[in-house]
Amino acid sequence: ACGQAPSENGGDDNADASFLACMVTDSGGVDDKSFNESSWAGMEAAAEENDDIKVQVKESSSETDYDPNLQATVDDGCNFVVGVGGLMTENVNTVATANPDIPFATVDGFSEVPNVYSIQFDTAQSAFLAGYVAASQTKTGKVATWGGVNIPPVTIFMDGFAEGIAKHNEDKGTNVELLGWDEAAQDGTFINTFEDAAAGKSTSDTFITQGADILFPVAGPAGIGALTAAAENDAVSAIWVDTDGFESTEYGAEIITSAEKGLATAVKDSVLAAYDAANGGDAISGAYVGTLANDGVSIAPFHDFDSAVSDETKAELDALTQQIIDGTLVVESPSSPKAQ
Amino acid sequence: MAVDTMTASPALVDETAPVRYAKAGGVLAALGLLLLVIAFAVIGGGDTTTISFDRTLTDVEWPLPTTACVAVFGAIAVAAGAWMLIGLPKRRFKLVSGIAVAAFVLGLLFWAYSQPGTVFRAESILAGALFLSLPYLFGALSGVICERSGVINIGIEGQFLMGAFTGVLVANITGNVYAGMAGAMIAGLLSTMLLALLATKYQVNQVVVGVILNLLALGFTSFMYDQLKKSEGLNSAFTVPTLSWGPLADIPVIGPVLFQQKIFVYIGLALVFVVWFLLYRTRWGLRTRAVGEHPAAADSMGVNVNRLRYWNVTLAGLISGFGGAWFTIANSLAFSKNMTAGLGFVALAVMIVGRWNPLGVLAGALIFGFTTQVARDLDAAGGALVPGEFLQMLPYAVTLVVVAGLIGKAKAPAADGVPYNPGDK
Amino acid sequence: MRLELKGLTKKFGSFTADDDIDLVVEPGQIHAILGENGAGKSTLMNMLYGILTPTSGEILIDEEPVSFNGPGEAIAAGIGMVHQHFKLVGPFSVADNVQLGREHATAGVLSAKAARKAVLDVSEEYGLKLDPDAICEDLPVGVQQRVEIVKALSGPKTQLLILDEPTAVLTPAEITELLQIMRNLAAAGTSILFISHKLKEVQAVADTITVIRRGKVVAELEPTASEAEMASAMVGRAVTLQVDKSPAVPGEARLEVQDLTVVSDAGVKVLDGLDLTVHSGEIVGLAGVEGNGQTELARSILGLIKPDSGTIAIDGKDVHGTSPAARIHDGLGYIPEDRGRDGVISEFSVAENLVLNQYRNAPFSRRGAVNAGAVRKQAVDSIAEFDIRTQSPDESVSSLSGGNAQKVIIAREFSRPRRFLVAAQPTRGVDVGATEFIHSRLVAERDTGTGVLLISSELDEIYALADRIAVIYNGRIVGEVAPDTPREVIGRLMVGADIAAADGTAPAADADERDAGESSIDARIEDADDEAANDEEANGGDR
Amino acid sequence: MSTDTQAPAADQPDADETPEPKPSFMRIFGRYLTEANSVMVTIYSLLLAFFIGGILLIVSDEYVRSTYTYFFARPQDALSASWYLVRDSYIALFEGAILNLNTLDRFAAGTAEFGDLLRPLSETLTYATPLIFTGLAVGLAFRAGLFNIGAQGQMIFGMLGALIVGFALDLPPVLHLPLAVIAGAVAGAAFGAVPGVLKATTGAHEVISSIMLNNIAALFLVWAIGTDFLHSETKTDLITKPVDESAVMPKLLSGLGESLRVNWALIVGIAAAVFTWWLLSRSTFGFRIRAVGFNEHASATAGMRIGSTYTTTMAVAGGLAGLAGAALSLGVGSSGITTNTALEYGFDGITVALLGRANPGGIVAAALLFGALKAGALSAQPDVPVDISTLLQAIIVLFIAAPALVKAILHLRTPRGGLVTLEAKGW
Ligand SMILES: Nc1ncnc2c1ncn2[C@@H]1O[C@H](COP(=O)(O)OP(=O)(O)OP(=O)(O)O)[C@@H](O)[C@H]1O
Ligand SMILES: Nc1ncnc2c1ncn2[C@@H]1O[C@H](COP(=O)(O)OP(=O)(O)OP(=O)(O)O)[C@@H](O)[C@H]1O
Ligand SMILES: [Mg+2]
Ligand SMILES: [Mg+2]
Repeated sequence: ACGQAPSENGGDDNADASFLACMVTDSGGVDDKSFNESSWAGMEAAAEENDDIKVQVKESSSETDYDPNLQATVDDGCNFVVGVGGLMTENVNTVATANPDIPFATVDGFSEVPNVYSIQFDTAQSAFLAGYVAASQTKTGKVATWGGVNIPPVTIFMDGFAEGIAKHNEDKGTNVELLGWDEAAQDGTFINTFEDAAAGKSTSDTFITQGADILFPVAGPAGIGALTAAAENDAVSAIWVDTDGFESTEYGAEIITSAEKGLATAVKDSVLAAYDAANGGDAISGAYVGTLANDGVSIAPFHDFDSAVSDETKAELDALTQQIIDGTLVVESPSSPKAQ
Repeated sequence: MAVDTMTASPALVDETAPVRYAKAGGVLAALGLLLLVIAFAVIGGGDTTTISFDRTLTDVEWPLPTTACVAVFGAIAVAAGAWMLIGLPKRRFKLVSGIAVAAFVLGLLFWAYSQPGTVFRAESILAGALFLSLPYLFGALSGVICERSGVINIGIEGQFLMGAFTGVLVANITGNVYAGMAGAMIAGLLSTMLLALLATKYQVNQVVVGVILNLLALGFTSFMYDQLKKSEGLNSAFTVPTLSWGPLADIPVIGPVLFQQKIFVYIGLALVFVVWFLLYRTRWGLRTRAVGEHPAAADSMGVNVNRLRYWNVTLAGLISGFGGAWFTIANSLAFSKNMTAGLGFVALAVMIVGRWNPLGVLAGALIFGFTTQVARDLDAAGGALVPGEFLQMLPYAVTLVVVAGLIGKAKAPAADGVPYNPGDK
Repeated sequence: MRLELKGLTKKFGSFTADDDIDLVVEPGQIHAILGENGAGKSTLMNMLYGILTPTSGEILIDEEPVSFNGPGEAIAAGIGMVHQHFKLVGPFSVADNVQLGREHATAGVLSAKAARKAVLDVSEEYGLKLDPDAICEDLPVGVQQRVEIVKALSGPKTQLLILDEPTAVLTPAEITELLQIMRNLAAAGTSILFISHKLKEVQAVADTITVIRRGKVVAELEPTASEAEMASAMVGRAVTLQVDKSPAVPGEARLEVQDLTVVSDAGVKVLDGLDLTVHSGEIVGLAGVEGNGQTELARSILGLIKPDSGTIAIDGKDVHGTSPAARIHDGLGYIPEDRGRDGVISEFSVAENLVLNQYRNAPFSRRGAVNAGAVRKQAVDSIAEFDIRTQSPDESVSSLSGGNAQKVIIAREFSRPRRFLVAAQPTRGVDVGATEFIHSRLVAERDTGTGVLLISSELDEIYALADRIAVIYNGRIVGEVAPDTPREVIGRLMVGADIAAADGTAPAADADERDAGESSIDARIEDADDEAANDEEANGGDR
Repeated sequence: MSTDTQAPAADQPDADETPEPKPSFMRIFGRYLTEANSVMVTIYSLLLAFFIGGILLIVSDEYVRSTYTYFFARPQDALSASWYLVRDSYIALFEGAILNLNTLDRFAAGTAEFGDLLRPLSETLTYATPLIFTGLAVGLAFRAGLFNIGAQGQMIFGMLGALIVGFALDLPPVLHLPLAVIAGAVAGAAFGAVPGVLKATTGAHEVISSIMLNNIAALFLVWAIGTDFLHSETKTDLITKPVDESAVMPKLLSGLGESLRVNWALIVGIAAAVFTWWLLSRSTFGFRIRAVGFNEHASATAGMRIGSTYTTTMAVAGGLAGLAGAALSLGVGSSGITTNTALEYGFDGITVALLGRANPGGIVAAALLFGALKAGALSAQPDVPVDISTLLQAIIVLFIAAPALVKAILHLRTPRGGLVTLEAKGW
């Protein structure tokens, strides 16, 4: 099975590797087209880069699987364990406290346990830029977002997106309307599943009939439904999240850009750092927050839409990026990482 | 009365004599009163409900006074309920209850769409509703054929999964989306064949087999999904074009709903009538219904009960398998694990709501498609009166009300689920 | 067609239902088969009709050995069968039921017209009137039986007709009619195998009689044999066919029904202002064509149906609003007409069935638990007292023969104190031995002071037991008469004549009554012919 | 002629018994092994399922598959690769479910504690616990002729009920935990009673209403977790508040190691199974349930109230499923529940009930088997695909449900009493 690819890919390729890096997924599985999948990509990239590292993954179906899975990684003799999802942080803390010699990492969560490395992202920043692009590209003056489930890793994107649109309206005097998310009320359209792409499609169709011509689904695999809806409507396009959708989906032609979260890179770096630590380097510790400043979050290239996005807009985006990096512009979401 | 003597007791039932329907009448009258209360106590006097034909007459919008409209619908429902309480001719019951339910639903709709920023885009909503009703339609039609033959097919969910999966796989391998649809049908057929075999030859309890086949299909497709991901291009999305019937598509309402849809819609609608005709007008249908009602009677007239059941169930798989293709091909989606999300079970409910009759199934599927579509539309429109989760409950709640309030005890084919063992042969 | 069976044997597992049966049916002969419940009669017929495969032995048709692989082949060979248990598809029309398996269709598409015509043709030919469009499950059982017969006579020319207890549910008039049809068919050369528990019919119509006991042929009798001879051949001992009973000593009213009205779901008044009183110590026979409200009356008395108006008092107490359980507890006994559906839970053991309506009472229940010891003791006692033939109290009722299952119900109702008893069709489909037993128990019951309402569609049974006869028609009691009232009068009442008109024929009826007393079946059949004429009106009448 | 009171069947010579006068023990035993009786069918079903699972494992493994491309050149490669793969996979499942051989070695060497040895078993029991309850919930209803497809929704409400009492009340442990458990049962019972009431009053079919109620419950859960009342105060994710320490199910083996998660819910589950057994086979209520399940007409005629039987049975079934929810929210999910906590335990309960033949004892055994498969599969990943466990479950039940199939495949003999098939009513 692919989820268990390490036995073939990572595992078999680097069969004699001395360093075993393990990952425990959140519910949704390793192929969730979202943080599990990105994290796993980072793990594999690390194994790719360093032949002495092999990687493996254990999937959880619910939070009740975290403990046995984490325990199993310890039993399997993993040298570094990555727990994906903020919900798992406490469980990671418990296992890490019991096994102070093993380094751990928690993705999308914050931990104060010394041997747990926190990996978080301020995706509101990249979503802000995506929202600004959307506002500049819409022909109908309406763009729409919808989410899988109303949880912070999802709504932080929607908040940033909404603020980006508001910024565009403010700076350029446009009146672009955002459907599907009310930032003040922190409420909007959620299909209450990350799996049901058909529901995502019909929700997207509904937004299209309401006049939206750019869709911003924040729903993992269910978001594919928005891409297919865009594919079926010539005038409609989409913005993807987490990864560069042009690369990771088959709908590159519909995707203006993506609000990327550099999970894979961060995880890869953490694995490599852990490897170094095990081989005499500095122990990895503390917390990492991905921002525009450290390239932890970004917006993807425009690919097919490169000519559609005006140079003016591109310049404005660069300027905004700079402002965010130097702190003159603050993109705030209630869901932003509250680390440190 | 007529002297044609032996007609005997059917003459007892006078179709025109008024009959009192206390329960249904009470429910409908109460619902109507509720609407009236809402109209005058909840809805603001100046509120309007805007209706638009958003695809054909794009410039026109009709703002209608909400209070007045809801009140009228309420009054209709109350009147219908009252008529039932007084007594109405038996053969009018279906029509009147249908009108009353429709009035109630319309009343709620008018209320819901009176919120600021919401417009009832009639054409998009109806067209979407028809499309969304398809999985229920295919699943329930397959169920109808099986259960009319006396075999409970609780494994529709599994057949959906197999169809959805195989449809994409075959389309990818052959590069032809129609081959994919055929593949989905074959996959459905193969999985119902297992049900047919176990239910007839091995006399296994059919509910049990169905539950197991669902589990098997889930396990198998999930497992294979992981296998497929190892190779590129075996699970890519395929699309079928939307067929636009030229000028017919520009007719208001009917055009976008009926003449601008994917081939799945036309196959679905055609199947309803084909299955109805086959069941009620052909030799096969007569025997099928006999086998589902009273297999021993059919057997005693020389009908090979288990063979007929076997083939009917097997062939019904073609329909549920095709319904599986809806999830992937009709939605232009690749396969993903457990993507049918329990709709196969809802299709079973639709089959029962439709009383094992293809026409009833069409009505039931449309109710589901419509409420799902409206719930999504309202949720997407924002500012909904209730949280999105409650809107998403709407189809299920409506089914509960319809089943409990109006349909009551639906009568399954008498031998449904009973293995037939002809003596000891 | 000449049918010959040679050494036909059928085993179910280790149980031999039919054992080395030899039998010959000559062309045009009416050959009656007699036997107790479970003797193997139906099994034998099912082998002939291709439903069951013989374990060994041969079936020869016109000297040619045949073996049928399914009823289809039997039908093709010219065999028609009317099954003991109806094989009608309830929601189908008469025409559809008749054409099933040999449809009138072109290219698979049915022709409703041809099907309808085919039914009308057959009904015309044999005088079996039927409305081809009527829905079978709505028809009275008698008419359903007629559909079965038309089915058996339709299709390829029927040369051998098997009738497995076709008369169990028919009214006297319908029986007469059927016997006449059988004679006509036989005269035209059709061979007939006829199974019945009603010895008079057999005497009246059979050319020869074969008696089967426990799967073996035990006697070949001439139709001139007396009923007593037949009965003792069947059960293997002497049987008294007469019920001994002393005159009734009625006491206070145990059941008072006043102005009872029940409207069916379809909106029809199935009971229409019915009045009826039954006193302690008497058996009131409720005569009537089935479907005239008997079922609803019985169910209303038990409390399964809530009457739309009127009152029911049991033992002087208005039972309005009380549950069946309470009525049963207060001493209402109830023998339901449909044994398999309402009487027993066939998957339950004999012991459990024997306490089905008292399992909550002491001593069978203790603090919410069933007292298995007490249940078993009760079962052992009842099995002995009521001669229930079962291997053990733990055997499931599904493995008992019909007669024994009925005894379980009787035992259940008779083994607890009761004040009033409703007995609906208590001996339907039960063999003579068991019938004798049940009848004597009913009389004994009366003699202890219980009031008994006997609902029966068999006039013989009513005459044998009732102290008073009430006739029900169209949901109303149309006459209450003494037990010596002539059959003809009751027959007329049963089809809706008012009591005065029925009495008007009394002088003529007196003569018939004398005939009936001498058990002259032919005389009976004659006068039943009159009823048949009325009966037709009844069925067509607007009820 | 004499009167013979014996049953007709009694004096039939028994054809099967005559030939062998004194069979030896080995003969009887051998005969037993080759007969399709329910014990052997269960054993053979497991073996067949593992055999088919083995084939799937082989097919799914790239390396082993590649050895088959040159099968005719060097078959030993393919065969040994297949053998090792299948063997290792099943050993991995066994180690995850019952006993880890590595840990055993470490224990022998003194580097592991006794508690570590028990961990796989503890996991098996942990996963089996909710299945015992949901299996009972489905099985009990089966006996009344009701198909309770709604255990999932009932469990969700039980989960919420127990959770709310678990965090909102301030009570000493002796009161708090039992009260929270009862709240779970009551919430599940109330929700479970709905289809019963609808069936009793309107005739609405319980299968439809419970499917609808499952969906409604799932959506309700999403909404409820998000409300201020339930939502965690410390976490932003969609998770509820944790239950108070005083309402947490104590671990059963905490003395032997913290990681042994199996808790008192298991004891409650076994007690529930015993109670259900008593209810069904000994109580007057069970008498009524079974009577109505077999024949509601005869039951009504005997004075039993059908509607109230349906309602009560569904309520009790819902209560059992509610206990599954309580077991989760007070046990492994005591730190807060999410939309995933309930997993598919309610639906799996259907399979468990079928496999357990709707008998409490059988249900406990089936729940243990499924718990073992789950725990084993979880721990054996990534070497064994997780979906193998689902497939194995399905295949096992398939064969157990179809003894005739097992009999045909393995050419077994028909046992004396005939084949024992699973019972479950249809519509
Ligand atoms: N399929 C079967 N399996 C096992 N036993 C059977 C089967 N069918 C009939 N029997 C048994 O065979 C015996 C003969 O049954 P059969 O129906 O032929 O009796 P019958 O003479 O027609 O009785 P009745 O007068 O009650 O109709 C009975 O003991 C019955 O229980
Ligand atoms: N064994 C009995 N003896 C006397 N009366 C009884 C008996 N069983 C039931 N009843 C009467 O029947 C009615 C129904 O009561 P019962 O105790 O059977 O309710 P129930 O069906 O057990 O109700 P529930 O299922 O709600 O507990 C009551 O009026 C009761 O008095
Ligand atoms: Mg597009
Ligand atoms: Mg018989």
